[in-house]
Amino acid sequence: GGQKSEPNVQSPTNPAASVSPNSNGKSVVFVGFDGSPPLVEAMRQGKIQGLILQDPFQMGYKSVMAISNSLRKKPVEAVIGTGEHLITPETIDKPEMKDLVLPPKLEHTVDSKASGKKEKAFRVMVIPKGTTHEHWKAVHAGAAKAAAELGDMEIIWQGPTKEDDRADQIKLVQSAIATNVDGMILAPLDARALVEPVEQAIAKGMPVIIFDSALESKKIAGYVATNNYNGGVIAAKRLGEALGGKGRIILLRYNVGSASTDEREKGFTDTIAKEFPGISYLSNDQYAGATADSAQQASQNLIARYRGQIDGVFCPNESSTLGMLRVLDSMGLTARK
Amino acid sequence: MSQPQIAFQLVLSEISRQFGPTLALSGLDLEMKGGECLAIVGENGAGKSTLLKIISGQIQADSGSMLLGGQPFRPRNPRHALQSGVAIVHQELCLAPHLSVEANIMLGREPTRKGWINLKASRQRCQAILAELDHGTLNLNTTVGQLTPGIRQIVEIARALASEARILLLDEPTSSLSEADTRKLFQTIDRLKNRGMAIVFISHALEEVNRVADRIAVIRDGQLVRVAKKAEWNTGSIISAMVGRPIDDIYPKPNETIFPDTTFAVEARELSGTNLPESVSFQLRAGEILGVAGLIGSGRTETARVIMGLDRHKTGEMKLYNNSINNKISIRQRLSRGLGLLSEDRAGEGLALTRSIEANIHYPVYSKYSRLGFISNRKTGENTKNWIKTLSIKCNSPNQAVQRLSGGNQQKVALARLFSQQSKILILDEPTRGVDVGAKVEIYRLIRQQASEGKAIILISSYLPELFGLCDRLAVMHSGRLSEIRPIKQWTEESVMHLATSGFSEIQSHKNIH
Amino acid sequence: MKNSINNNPRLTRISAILAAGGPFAGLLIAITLFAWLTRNENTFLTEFNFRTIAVQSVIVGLSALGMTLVVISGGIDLSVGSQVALVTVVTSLMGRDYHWPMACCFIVGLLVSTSGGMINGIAIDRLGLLPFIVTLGTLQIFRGSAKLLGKNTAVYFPTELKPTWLSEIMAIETGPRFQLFTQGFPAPLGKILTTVPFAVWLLMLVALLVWISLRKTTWGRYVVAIGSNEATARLCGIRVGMVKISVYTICGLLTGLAGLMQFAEMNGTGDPVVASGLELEVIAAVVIGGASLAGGEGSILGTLIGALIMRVLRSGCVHAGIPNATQDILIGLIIVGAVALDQFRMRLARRGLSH
Amino acid sequence: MKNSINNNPRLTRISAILAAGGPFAGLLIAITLFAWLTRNENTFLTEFNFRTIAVQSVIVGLSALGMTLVVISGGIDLSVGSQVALVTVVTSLMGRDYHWPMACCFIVGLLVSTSGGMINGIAIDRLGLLPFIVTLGTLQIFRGSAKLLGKNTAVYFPTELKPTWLSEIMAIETGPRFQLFTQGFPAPLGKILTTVPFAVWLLMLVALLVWISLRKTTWGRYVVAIGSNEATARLCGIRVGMVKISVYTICGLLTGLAGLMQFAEMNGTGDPVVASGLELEVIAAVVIGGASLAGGEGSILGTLIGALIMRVLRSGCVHAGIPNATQDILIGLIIVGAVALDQFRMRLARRGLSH
Ligand SMILES: Nc1ncnc2c1ncn2[C@@H]1O[C@H](COP(=O)(O)OP(=O)(O)OP(=O)(O)O)[C@@H](O)[C@H]1O
Ligand SMILES: Nc1ncnc2c1ncn2[C@@H]1O[C@H](COP(=O)(O)OP(=O)(O)OP(=O)(O)O)[C@@H](O)[C@H]1O
Ligand SMILES: [Mg+2]
Ligand SMILES: [Mg+2]
Repeated sequence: GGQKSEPNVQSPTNPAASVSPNSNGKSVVFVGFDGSPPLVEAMRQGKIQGLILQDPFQMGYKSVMAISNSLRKKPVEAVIGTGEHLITPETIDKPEMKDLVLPPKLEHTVDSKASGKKEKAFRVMVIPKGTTHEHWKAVHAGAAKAAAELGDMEIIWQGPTKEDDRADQIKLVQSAIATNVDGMILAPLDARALVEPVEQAIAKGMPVIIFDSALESKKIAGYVATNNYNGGVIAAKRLGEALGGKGRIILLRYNVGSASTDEREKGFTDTIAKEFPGISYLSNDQYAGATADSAQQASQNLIARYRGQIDGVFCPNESSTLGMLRVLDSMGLTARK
Repeated sequence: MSQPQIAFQLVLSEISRQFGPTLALSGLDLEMKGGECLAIVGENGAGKSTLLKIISGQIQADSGSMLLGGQPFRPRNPRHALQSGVAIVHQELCLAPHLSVEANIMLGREPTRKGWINLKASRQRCQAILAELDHGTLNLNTTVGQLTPGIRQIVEIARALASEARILLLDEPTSSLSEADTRKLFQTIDRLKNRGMAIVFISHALEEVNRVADRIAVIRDGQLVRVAKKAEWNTGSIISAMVGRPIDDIYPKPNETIFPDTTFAVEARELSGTNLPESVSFQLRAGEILGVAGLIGSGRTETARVIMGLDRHKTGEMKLYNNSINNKISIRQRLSRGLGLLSEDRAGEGLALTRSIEANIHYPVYSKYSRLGFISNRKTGENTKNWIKTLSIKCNSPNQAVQRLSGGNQQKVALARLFSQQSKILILDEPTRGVDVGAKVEIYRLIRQQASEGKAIILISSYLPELFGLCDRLAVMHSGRLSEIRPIKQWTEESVMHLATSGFSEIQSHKNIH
Repeated sequence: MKNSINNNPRLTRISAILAAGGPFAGLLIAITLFAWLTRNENTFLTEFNFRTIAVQSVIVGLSALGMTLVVISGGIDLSVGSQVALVTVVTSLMGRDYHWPMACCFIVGLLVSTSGGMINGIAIDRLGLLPFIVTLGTLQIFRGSAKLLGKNTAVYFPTELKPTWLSEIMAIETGPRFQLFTQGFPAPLGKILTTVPFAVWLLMLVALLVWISLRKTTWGRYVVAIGSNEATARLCGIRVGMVKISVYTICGLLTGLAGLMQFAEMNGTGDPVVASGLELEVIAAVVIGGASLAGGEGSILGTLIGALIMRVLRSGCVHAGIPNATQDILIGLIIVGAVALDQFRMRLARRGLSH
Repeated sequence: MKNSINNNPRLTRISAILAAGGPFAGLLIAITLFAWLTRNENTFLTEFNFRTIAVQSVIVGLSALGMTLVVISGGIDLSVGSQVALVTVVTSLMGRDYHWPMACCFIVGLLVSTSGGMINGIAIDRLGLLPFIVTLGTLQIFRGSAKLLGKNTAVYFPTELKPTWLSEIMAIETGPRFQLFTQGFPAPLGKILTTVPFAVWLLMLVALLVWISLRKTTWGRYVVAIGSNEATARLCGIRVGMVKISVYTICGLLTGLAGLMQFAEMNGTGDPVVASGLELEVIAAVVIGGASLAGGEGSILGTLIGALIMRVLRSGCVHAGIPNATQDILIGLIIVGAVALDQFRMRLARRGLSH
């Protein structure tokens, strides 16, 4: 059990389970992706059987280190992995997982102003895919830590105004080029759509480090990321083993056209198909949408539809996992210790 | 008069049209020919506008047929009718407020050169038409939204003339025109007649009908009562054909009761608006009807709006029963101090057209028919029924939307609201515009009754006979200035017109007071 | 002169039935369609599923009630989605940063959205701007404020401060608290009270209040009058500015309630990006329900049905296994179809009454 | 009788200056503000940055030109964002699945959006529905179709089929192809031609065409007349239905062009979720530019400036390091502020001229 964070008080006594005529008391094996405080807490209570954690802090840290090397004309590895880790209710409180489970976060949206006088040797702009997911806050913290260690580097943190909008991110990169920073660290929303502005930046002499998901360009200085496909594979293995190799499951996809989660979903479905022939899908074509709220609505409909038949659920990112968790929880379908 | 070539005829037979339960037209037969002006008269709701709408393709008849120049004629839409040579001046103003005068007049028939608008030709054409209506100086680039109803009416007539139709339908074109403009319009009608055009003219002013028509058709309840040459009618016979009974006294007797003139109901001293009026002063006692004559654009409506608080006043002083009124006093407060206005712009301002008769009558007085904000439907229903009866409003039910009433009946609803407000001071801006003779008599009676109950009334009208028939005192407005107020007996129609057009009193030069 | 009042009773009766039945017909068609599509599974036509659908329409429904008033008054409010987000964030913040009890946080949340609505109203009235533009601006402003306050991320209400009733507010199955209350009633009534989720009762209660104030009070008449012809309303001494401000304020209040429901649904999370695009869904509900964006017309019952129809569609599509893309297309078709049907019905009902 | 309109020449002149200068003033204020905020670095007031901003406003600008026509005609088109997405997907699909050359794919893309616009127009005209509702429906329908066609994911145009000019379309620095063309002109003209990016030239050309058809042809007058008073237009024999359909069709065509620009900007990617919410940005540009959503009023130049203002803000915020949340708030304030300023100016200009 969790030692310092109080378990969610109302849940163990959640009346829904006892009142509901429909629920057959069978709880659902739930595997999700990413960690945010509510997810971690839910896992401590045993409501989630597996979470695949990335290491966003490392991602930020290594990206800044990579661009620093690149700016100093030092060699940079082409692909820098940051690892993907499975945590389960059993392993969650192991000390080696502590930094993964609750990575340090930075809440400021902007570190230094492009308008201010440049005081350090290098100024670098970091452009995430969005600004509201917890994931990016940890990336930010990692990047800030690296910058502090380097001493001669300042970072500007600037996310697109619309979550998950390729066109908006392209415009942002273009504006970044116009601000004449020394380098750029980018989590591209699309592997191809962003090639053009990135190569334009490189042509203007700004090295670019790509992180989080890939960009199809040979000119970039380096790529720092989780192996998303492998993340899906790990999730599938965890779910398959927890179900004992058979059962009916739901895959709630994230959002239309998102490359990193597509990879995770693919890793997941490939592994299920190859290694767990006894597992079949109740649904694998519904999308959660960009926010936890839309995920919640989608989950509600799915659960209402397949109530009583569901053995397992997988969600490929933070917001979809959170939305699904809320629904499973409110319907008394989560396992608990 | 040179004999025009009567090349065609429009023959209507057995035309019927129903609106829900209302039979607006039932089996109407009528014919009109080139070179002739046919006047159609009838009570409000008799079906006159409906008839013109059918001919101009805005609505379709339920049954019956039309022959145009011998060919069957069934216009599907206004475009079709226009192409067949039928143009109409609508009863309610119908212009595009964002377009210029020129664009409005030529709308739908712009002269073009290879797809481009030929602005020069277009302007010349407008100029010519407006000159014919004696408004050649009107700025063609002004957007129509800035014009007053009177000028808009001119623009609308000009538009109908520009279409060079064979049949021109005029639905109460004179209701917002000044005397002078009306005269000009009649001269134009005569000219067009001589060119072989067929003209249909609707008006509730029988003198106008007498002046301009060759034949007069009277319709009642959607049926033709009688159509005959002008010579075969006289005013009495027209009225009794319209109303179904003879009417003797159009105007009620003046007040017997004399109210003590200790305080003035309204007192204005050198009142000026942002543009019009300019330095208007007058005093009005309870129980008195003050008439205001003037040409369009003379600022009568502006004066009324300033008093009501719809427009701001710039300088001058105003008092209602010795309480002075300034711009800070809202319309609502003015209403509660006993002021009430009947707007001249019925559709734009006077009525909430999509709402019921009941709602329109009660908007200012709902608080009187409610407890703790909750409305008593029983009381408002009764009150509505009373007003429908008193003013003979022709309708299906008190809940009928006002937009489904005929023009004159809409006016009666607006009046009903004003009367039910029980204001002490009534400003009536063109109260009988579009109202039939029978109803006019009723309205005159009501106005006079209000006066004898001690109300002070300002009556703005462009129809001189009613000013002379109803008012105790009269003033004339010219270019935003109000002339001296004199008892009605000291005015003649000529002296009023002279003052209205020139701004100088005839009396000063000729000294021939009656 | 004959005052031929309703001399054709049959036509009137048909029109009345049609008028009431319009949006209902759409709802029934949708339900029948999906019941047929899911005839092999019996998960769609279940009490539980209907409770789910009903609870899901509460957020849109509450905000749509406010929007109905706004639309009847001839306006529009595009800022409701942002207001919902702002309310969730503020409510959550009060708990996280100031440790206020939840009930107080709720009040603060409501105050924020009510003032937001009032700001809309005042800007529209004082600046004399079109509601579309003012609320397009405040849409951005409220959203930005939510992001600013939430520092761009979700704000979690502290678990230790969460009362037990929080999860009962949007629960699909009635919670013990509300059962305690409903047990007080005699058997059949108590049973009904228990079957229908709390949030749905709340929605119905609010709808009733809005209906009464719209149809039975002078204020309601004024709202309709302003939507029908503002100049007339002014001439009749109606305080147009005040009434308008009150309408937008009430819309803010009801949207604030929707925001609290959203907060409860998210189990006490303040999310600055939640409910983006909600405004279009809300307007769609109002319009499907028979309101005219030109003002002067609208129906409370219709709006509720409009909100339901859209949730039935979404839920039905999932039950019938229809993918998201097709869902979007279906929703679009239904919006146009429902309003076209309504138009057609009205035309039929008043055939010959207009030109 | 004196026709005393505009009898004060000074007032008229002031009003004319203000009318032209209205949105311009807003633009200048925005530029000055950010120039001041970024005074320490000289990256904002650079030719390169202005080129960037100009290119970035092309997509919104093109669509906003179409929207201006729609708004002048008294309508609204909420489906433009979805249309842009649909165009990018269809264009990309034709290359990926049928290996068509890009120029042909472009034509198919334009055809799709043009028909989309036409469908809007026909539905509005034939069904007699409010544009808001019809396009709210097609917003969903087009978006759903884009997702369906793109199978819920991005569609990439095959690299081997990509012509070199694709990347030049939205390039901020003039590409060699366009330079080849501009070199043909004498020095000063050729220099200007080269400095201004291709996409911006395209936008200006389209704007000129739209302006001419709006102000110099009968069709343009009919569009204004319909927006000003539809009943009048009908009465004057204008084929209201045809004109409306043509307006929405043209809006579709121009939005299709915007879609192609979007496709080029994304380097040949068809994205079914791109440009969501674009409609509100486009409407904001039109309205900031001085159009009235009540119809009858609108300005082509104003719309272009409106589109620019919003990009200047976004870009300026990046340069000044202003966080997203504050950006949103600023944009909201600007929308309301610009329109309020315009209103105030108009009131000043026509002071005393009307009641
Ligand atoms: N659109 C409509 N819907 C319902 N009833 C209508 C409609 N238009 C007219 N009517 C009814 O048809 C009858 C005839 O109306 P019409 O407008 O033709 O009268 P009119 O003779 O022109 O009267 P007025 O002198 O007042 O203009 C009236 O009773 C009116 O209420
Ligand atoms: N020919 C014209 N062109 C444009 N505006 C005019 C013209 N004549 C007058 N006006 C404007 O009309 C306004 C005065 O009209 P107003 O409606 O007050 O006159 P009125 O005496 O009430 O006339 P009506 O008989 O129409 O009621 C003034 O603002 C004046 O500038
Ligand atoms: Mg009439
Ligand atoms: Mg007047």
